[in-house]
Amino acid sequence: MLILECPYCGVKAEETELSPGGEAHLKRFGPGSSDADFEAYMFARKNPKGVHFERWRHAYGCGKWFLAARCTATLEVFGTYPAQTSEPPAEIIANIMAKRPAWKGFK
Amino acid sequence: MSTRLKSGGRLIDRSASLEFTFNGKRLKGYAGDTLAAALLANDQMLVGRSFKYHRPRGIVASGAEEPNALVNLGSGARLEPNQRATTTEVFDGLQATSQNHWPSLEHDVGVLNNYAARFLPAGFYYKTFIHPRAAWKHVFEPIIRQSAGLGRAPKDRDADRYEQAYGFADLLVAGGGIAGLQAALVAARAGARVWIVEQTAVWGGRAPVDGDVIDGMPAATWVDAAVTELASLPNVTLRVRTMAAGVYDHGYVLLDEKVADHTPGDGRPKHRLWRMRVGRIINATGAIERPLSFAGNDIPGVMLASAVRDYVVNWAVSPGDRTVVVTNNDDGYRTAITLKEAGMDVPCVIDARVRADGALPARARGLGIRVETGRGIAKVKGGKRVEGIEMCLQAGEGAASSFIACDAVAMSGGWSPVVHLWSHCGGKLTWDDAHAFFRPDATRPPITHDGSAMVYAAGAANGALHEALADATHRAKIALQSLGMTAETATAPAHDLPEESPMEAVWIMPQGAPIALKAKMWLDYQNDVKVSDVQLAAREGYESVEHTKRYTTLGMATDQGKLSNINGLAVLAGSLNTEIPLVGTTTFRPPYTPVTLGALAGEARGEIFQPLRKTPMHDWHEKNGAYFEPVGYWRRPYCFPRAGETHEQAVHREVLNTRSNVGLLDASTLGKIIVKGPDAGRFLDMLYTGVMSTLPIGKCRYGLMCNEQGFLSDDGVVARIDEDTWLCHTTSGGADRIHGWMEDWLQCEWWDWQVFTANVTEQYAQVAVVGPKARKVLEKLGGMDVSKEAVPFMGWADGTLGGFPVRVYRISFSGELSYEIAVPASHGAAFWAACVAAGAEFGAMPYGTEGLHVMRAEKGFIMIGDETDGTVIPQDLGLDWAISKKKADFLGKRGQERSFLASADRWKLVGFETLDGSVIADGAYIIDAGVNANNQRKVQGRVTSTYHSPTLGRGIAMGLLRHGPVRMGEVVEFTKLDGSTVKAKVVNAVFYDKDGEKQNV
Amino acid sequence: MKRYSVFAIAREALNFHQGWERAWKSPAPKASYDAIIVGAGGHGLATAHYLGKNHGIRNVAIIEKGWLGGGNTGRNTTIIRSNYLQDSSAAIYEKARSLYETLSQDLNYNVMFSPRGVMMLAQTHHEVRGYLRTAHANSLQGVQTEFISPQRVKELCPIMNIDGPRYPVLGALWQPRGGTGRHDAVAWGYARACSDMGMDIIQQCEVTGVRSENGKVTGVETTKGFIGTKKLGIVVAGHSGQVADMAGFRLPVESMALQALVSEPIKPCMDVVVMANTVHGYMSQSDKGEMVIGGGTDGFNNYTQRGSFQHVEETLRALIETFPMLSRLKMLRQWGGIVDMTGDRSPIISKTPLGNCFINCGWGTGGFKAIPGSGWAMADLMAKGEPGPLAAEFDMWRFREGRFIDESVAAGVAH
Amino acid sequence: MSDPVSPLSGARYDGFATVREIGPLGMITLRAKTGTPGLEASVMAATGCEMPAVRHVVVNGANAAGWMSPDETLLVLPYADVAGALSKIADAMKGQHHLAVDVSDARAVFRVEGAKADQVIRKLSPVDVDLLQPGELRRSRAAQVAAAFWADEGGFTVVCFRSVAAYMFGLLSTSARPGAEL
Ligand SMILES: Cc1cc2nc3c(=O)[nH]c(=O)nc-3n(C[C@H](O)[C@H](O)[C@H](O)COP(=O)(O)OP(=O)(O)OC[C@H]3O[C@@H](n4cnc5c(N)ncnc54)[C@H](O)[C@@H]3O)c2cc1C
Ligand SMILES: NC(=O)c1ccc[n+]([C@@H]2O[C@H](COP(=O)([O-])OP(=O)(O)OC[C@H]3O[C@@H](n4cnc5c(N)ncnc54)[C@H](O)[C@@H]3O)[C@@H](O)[C@H]2O)c1
Ligand SMILES: Cc1cc2nc3c(=O)[nH]c(=O)nc-3n(C[C@H](O)[C@H](O)[C@H](O)COP(=O)(O)O)c2cc1C
Ligand SMILES: [Zn+2]
Repeated sequence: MLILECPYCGVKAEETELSPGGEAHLKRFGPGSSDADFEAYMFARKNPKGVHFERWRHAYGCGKWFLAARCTATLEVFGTYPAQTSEPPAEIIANIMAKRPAWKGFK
Repeated sequence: MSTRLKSGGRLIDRSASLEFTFNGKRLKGYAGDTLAAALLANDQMLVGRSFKYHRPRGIVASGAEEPNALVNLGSGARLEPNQRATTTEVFDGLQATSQNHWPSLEHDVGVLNNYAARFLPAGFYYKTFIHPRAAWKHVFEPIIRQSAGLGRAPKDRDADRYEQAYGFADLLVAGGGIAGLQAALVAARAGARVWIVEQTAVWGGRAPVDGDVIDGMPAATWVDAAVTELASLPNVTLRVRTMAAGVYDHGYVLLDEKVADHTPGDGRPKHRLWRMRVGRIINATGAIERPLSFAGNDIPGVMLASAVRDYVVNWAVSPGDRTVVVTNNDDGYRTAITLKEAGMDVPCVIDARVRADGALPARARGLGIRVETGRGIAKVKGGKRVEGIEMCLQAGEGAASSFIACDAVAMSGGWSPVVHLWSHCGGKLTWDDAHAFFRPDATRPPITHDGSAMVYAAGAANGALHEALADATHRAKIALQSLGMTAETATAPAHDLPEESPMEAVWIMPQGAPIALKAKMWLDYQNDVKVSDVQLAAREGYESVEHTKRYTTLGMATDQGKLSNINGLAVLAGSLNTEIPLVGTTTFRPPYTPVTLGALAGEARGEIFQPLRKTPMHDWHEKNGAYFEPVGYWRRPYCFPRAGETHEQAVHREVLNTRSNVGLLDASTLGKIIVKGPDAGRFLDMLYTGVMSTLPIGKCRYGLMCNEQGFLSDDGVVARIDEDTWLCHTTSGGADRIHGWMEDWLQCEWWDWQVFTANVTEQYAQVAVVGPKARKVLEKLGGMDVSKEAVPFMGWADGTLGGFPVRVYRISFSGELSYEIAVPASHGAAFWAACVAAGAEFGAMPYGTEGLHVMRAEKGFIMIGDETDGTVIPQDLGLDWAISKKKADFLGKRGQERSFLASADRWKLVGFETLDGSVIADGAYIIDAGVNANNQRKVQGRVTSTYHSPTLGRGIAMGLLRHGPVRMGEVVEFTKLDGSTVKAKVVNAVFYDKDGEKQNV
Repeated sequence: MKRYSVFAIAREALNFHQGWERAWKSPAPKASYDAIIVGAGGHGLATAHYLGKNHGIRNVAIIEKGWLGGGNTGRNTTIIRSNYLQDSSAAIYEKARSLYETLSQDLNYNVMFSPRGVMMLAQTHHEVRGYLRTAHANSLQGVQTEFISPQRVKELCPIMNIDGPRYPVLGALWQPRGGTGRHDAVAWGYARACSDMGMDIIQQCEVTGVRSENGKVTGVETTKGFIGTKKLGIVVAGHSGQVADMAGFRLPVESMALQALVSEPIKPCMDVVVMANTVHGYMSQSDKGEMVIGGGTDGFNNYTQRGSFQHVEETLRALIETFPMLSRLKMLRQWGGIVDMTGDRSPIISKTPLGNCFINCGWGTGGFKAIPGSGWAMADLMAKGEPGPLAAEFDMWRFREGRFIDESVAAGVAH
Repeated sequence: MSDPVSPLSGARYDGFATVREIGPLGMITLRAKTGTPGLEASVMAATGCEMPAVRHVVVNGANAAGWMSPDETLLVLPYADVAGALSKIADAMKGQHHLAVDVSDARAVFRVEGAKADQVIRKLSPVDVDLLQPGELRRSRAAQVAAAFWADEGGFTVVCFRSVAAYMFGLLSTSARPGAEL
């Protein structure tokens, strides 16, 4: 039963107040993109056992989507941040690096 | 014979005597008794039958670890099977019956299994009943099933209620023994918000029973003082009868509070499930004594030594007149001493160790108790109760050296810390050789959301059997520190305990017992798993502890192996010639002890089982006999049957009346989403397959939405309200989903676009006034011009009708002249009533969703969920006209370009008319010639909507057919469930008013 | 191999069962094999079994990081049915179901296949139409199903409250030859048969890397060293993403927790398997007497084999509404498994970008029932290098083409 | 025209706490990014309240302004005043990207009152009521539906969607049943 802090309203929201939305920082491929790119965008999800960036919506709260960095093997949360960004913020990357030295980084 | 002692009993109130029944027999107990104590006080030694062999079973333990004493508690709507007698408080009128026997507890035919036990070793069924094939289902399985199971299956609806509540704390202390109390004191004094919970009705745990002295006072006095202090602090919550059931991730803990188990029917909730969210958990759940494995250790009268002590001290019940104590440690002597001091006979303490020279053995000897060291029990004599034991050399093979008559055996095989809560979220254990137990490994705790330790074990649960208070103090301090609080000055009270010399692990008694004896040594009493079974599993290659568990069912009974697991592991390790820590434990899973399912579901039953969404007109529908259907959480009238009408007849009447007069539909559930902003038009052009940005103000346009894969996901009419505002109608089921979908794109993809949305679905009640006389009804209501000119087809206008502020949309889902009228929901019921009244003279009748479906099918309109199923694209439905060819992009466009979606061979929408006029069956497929590679009949299409059209007086249908539209006039065959087929002609899907004249008048 | 039978038991009983031999051997790995299967779950073991039995390939190792059968095969609610909607699904699940009918005899190990019947409740009109559609499809697919009335539902399952009030039962899709099986025994029976064919089951051995040259796998790195192979089959369910990553390709799979629970055992009261999708819960009573209960998946990636409590709560709410008698039973144990969910919730049995490497995954919440059929099809694919008809549609490129095999369309879920 | 009716016409339950449906109340959803010119003036003009801080509600007699999200404010005012307020907002925010809509009829509002009113909330919402600050507006769920609430003298004001009013009333009154005090 996760708790994630909503970066908009500061509530330490519990899982039942949130709805999960899958992998974060997906790049949308629309008309004109290659079959492979479109397939990757739609289906080939990162599914790491370890650090993962994902989308959550504070559905029963402020209704906003935010992003979280979380370890899928321990459920440790490294941080949350607003959805309006295409890359994880530097301080979250640094936090992860400190806690998971073997982590290969966000790519 | 087990009896109530004349005096003593710290937990019972002799002035409050209670009556209860066991198997119909009326028995007496005292307030404060557990059912087990009261049964023993009445010499009810035999309490049940084991699972597999139906062996006689007596009470072994005094708490949650009890494997045997399970009863059917109560009856009828209050029947509770498998209720543990050791944790059930006796109340006046309690009814209990024993389980798993026929015809009676004393005489059970199932005991035949016992005589055949040799033929029923672990896993026997995997090896048998293989032939003949049909016999398994028809003969063997029914027999196995019939003899399986324990308690009676309840039949009635539960008479009790349950509830849940949320709790929050910095620190939750699970376990109200001295360790838990001390930890709570340390934390509470430091100002932390503390919860402490105890599963039993009393604080203090073992210490008051064992005569510990704390700070110079009897433990019970210290406990009282601690509880008084805690209760006085505003930052502390204390709860008894509250079990910490499970620890889940991120500090989520379930507590099961037994509010009214002991006062059934008093109107309070039976249980309350607390859902705690806490910073840290102190696992102060104590330790559980282990049985010893000797032949006949399951005969009623063989009990845990600590339990015997509990019964004497707490409830003044002596399980036997002559009790032999058998032990591998000093603690067991406490029982001998307690019994002796209570005036009972202890013929002998049998100590497996070669030497017993600690303080406790000395005291026992001083009381004149005979102590035999280096000895063990070869076997227990007796059937339904103990008659005596045969003592032998522990180091030998069990050649009996002497017989000792007794009626009870108290066994102590050492202790196992209760590490469940530590382990639920992955806390690791370490093997402690000195005490021969697993204890929490503080270096590998379960972690919480920020990666820090979530659980701290304290006291006996942490393996600190002798320095529980010091350990608890220490653990509480570091737990507080990790929360950023401090309790540096806290010190542990002085805790005086007699010195104890080391225990010696004894896993089998005697050490060299031959197989015949091992086959009588029980590990898991309830599931009938014996030492020989574990050894068999090992021999057959089920070497992993998890395999052994599953092959033998060791530890899978209702006690989850609280007594048996460690002994089983040790036996397995022995069989594999390896070390216990290398064998490891099985996984600890919630709940700690079983939790009533009703409590887990909480208050959600009956009326509030789920939210039921109601439109403002819901009550009117109910009063007017609506037959409802669920649409999401909404309930919508399916039809309004009149007396004597079937649902089908009602639907037909409603359709005909709407087509010839006027019908009223409650359309309030339709989703309504306002989209506004400078970029709103551009946004809607991305969302819909068509173009919405060009929609003129005052007009409506039908639109389709696809998901990114290209599949059709929702449809509805969009109205342009003003320069930068649109109102999007969605399907009833789609409102929240589509609103979420819009926000998703706005927040996560196009966050620089200036668009705001608002879901105003519930702001408006919406009434569809439909049929050739619809305009007359509105004119009757009066207040605005509803002429063709003022409100043309696919237009909308604001105004008033009958004095209500309304917005009127000229849209039609039936093909008739139709107005959908939105009014503020607070006026919805009144407006509906006004429509009904105004419509009366024009023959207005309400119609339901089924009539709506029939009419739209007559018109060939698609319905999301009927024509679509998540695999259908708009092009399949001939809706190409609603897809913009010009737009560079919209959600779903790229997906639709994929080869399978763009294929020319897709099934496409057409209409069907059976040659015989009958209605094609719901779900029917259109067969094709031949079979496929998997020998399945080939198909070329299927029906999507099929109805009897009351308007046309025949069956009509829509469906998908390969290359459909170019096959007009062809005859195809639809399946029927009786195996035959029905022929139908491919026709245009619009069956009624093909030119759309009626709606546009 | 010593055959199992009543007579063998009787013989052994006289000797206190001292004479039984190991069900499977625990050998050290050889330097290389003709084929390696990663993952000794039901699917991996069945693949190995049919490689040997149907294709004569016996120099095979099955490599398992934990204990065989300890993945989802050892933690599922054991529902077996084949009343699927789409042709390709119905074909493989029905193949599996029919193999289950004789599996005990084929393996000489009683897997306790219990065709007691599975009913999927229709509690909305929409569900009625969905299940009728499935019934029509099944009639053409050779799958024996029937749409039954509420009264018949009640007869088959008297403890059910068919009258609602919230979701009255409107009918059910009934598969009389669906049922349950003893999950562990399926893994154990296959393992014993594989071992008997001379295959090596190597437990406590984790694959940590896949070595390849020129687009072909040469072997796997493991915690017990490098092991060479001519062919590789990856059959690791929840860990498919992991192992595919080692092999250098990405799968359309996400790993999530699915939970189940059992009640305390009670006397038999329910002889069928019931699935209720509107309220999302399913239940059967095991031969030991526990009610075996499952519900929905968590919505986020998770490898912990633990789930979130809310799903247990939701499932129980729903089931108590349908089976009021459950209210006074107790939850004995709850657990989770890591299921591999694909984009269309249907499995993948496929070639991969590496010529001699094959993948079998994506069974998600419903692959126990498929074990024999999946192993059969996967063995076919591995032996021949090309899929047979059972696997043909389940390739991993279908997502690129949009060629979904979507079962959710008939109001169904995939358990 | 008839008078507006609240979904439960003022239903009431007296348990260990009192549960009352109130309303109809006027409510406006005002969406605009923080800092949008005219936003604070709009809120003031419509309700006489200051702009609420993050996760707070400013109460001014029968009026209130609540922070709902970074770009959404809930305005509470008498039902009859909504139209007027909307035009004031339109004036104050002219030329600014915003959305103001009447949602008065889309909501149900309850009062839970009495010394133990908090216990009713504690049973239904995963919210640490002890840590609720004065004037804090909490959006969360109550059992299975969305809800927002804040504490003020003598109890809590609970807001939910209109269609689930009966469910919410059922939840609140079941939770307030005598004998079920926490
Ligand atoms: C709670 C629950 C309920 C379910 N209910 C049903 C049901 O009722 N009916 C039904 O049909 N299905 C059900 N399922 C689904 C079913 O259990 C699975 O689809 C099926 O068991 C998958 O089998 P498998 O052999 O593919 O995977 P598994 O049994 O998981 O086997 C995969 C094996 O691979 C091993 N492995 C992983 N990584 C490595 C590595 N790197 N090296 C070596 N070995 C590795 C794992 O340890 C594991 O043993 C349920 C699943 C769950 C979790
Ligand atoms: N000398 C020995 O060999 C020996 C062995 C064992 C225990 N002890 C004695 O045991 C005492 C240890 O104190 P302690 O406090 O650590 O243990 P304890 O056993 O006295 O107390 C633990 C308490 O936790 C409760 N509990 C267990 N699981 C629970 C759950 N899930 N939820 C709620 N409550 C739960 C139990 O009912 C019990 O009251 C000392 O008095 C020590 O001397 C001695
Ligand atoms: C069909 C089925 C029935 C089960 N019955 C029981 C049972 O009677 N008692 C029990 O303790 N566990 C039972 N379990 C649960 C297992 O003990 C175990 O939790 C599960 O296999 C997952 O493994 P894990 O908990 O070790 O991770 C059952 C599991 C399944 C799949
Ligand atoms: Zn938020």
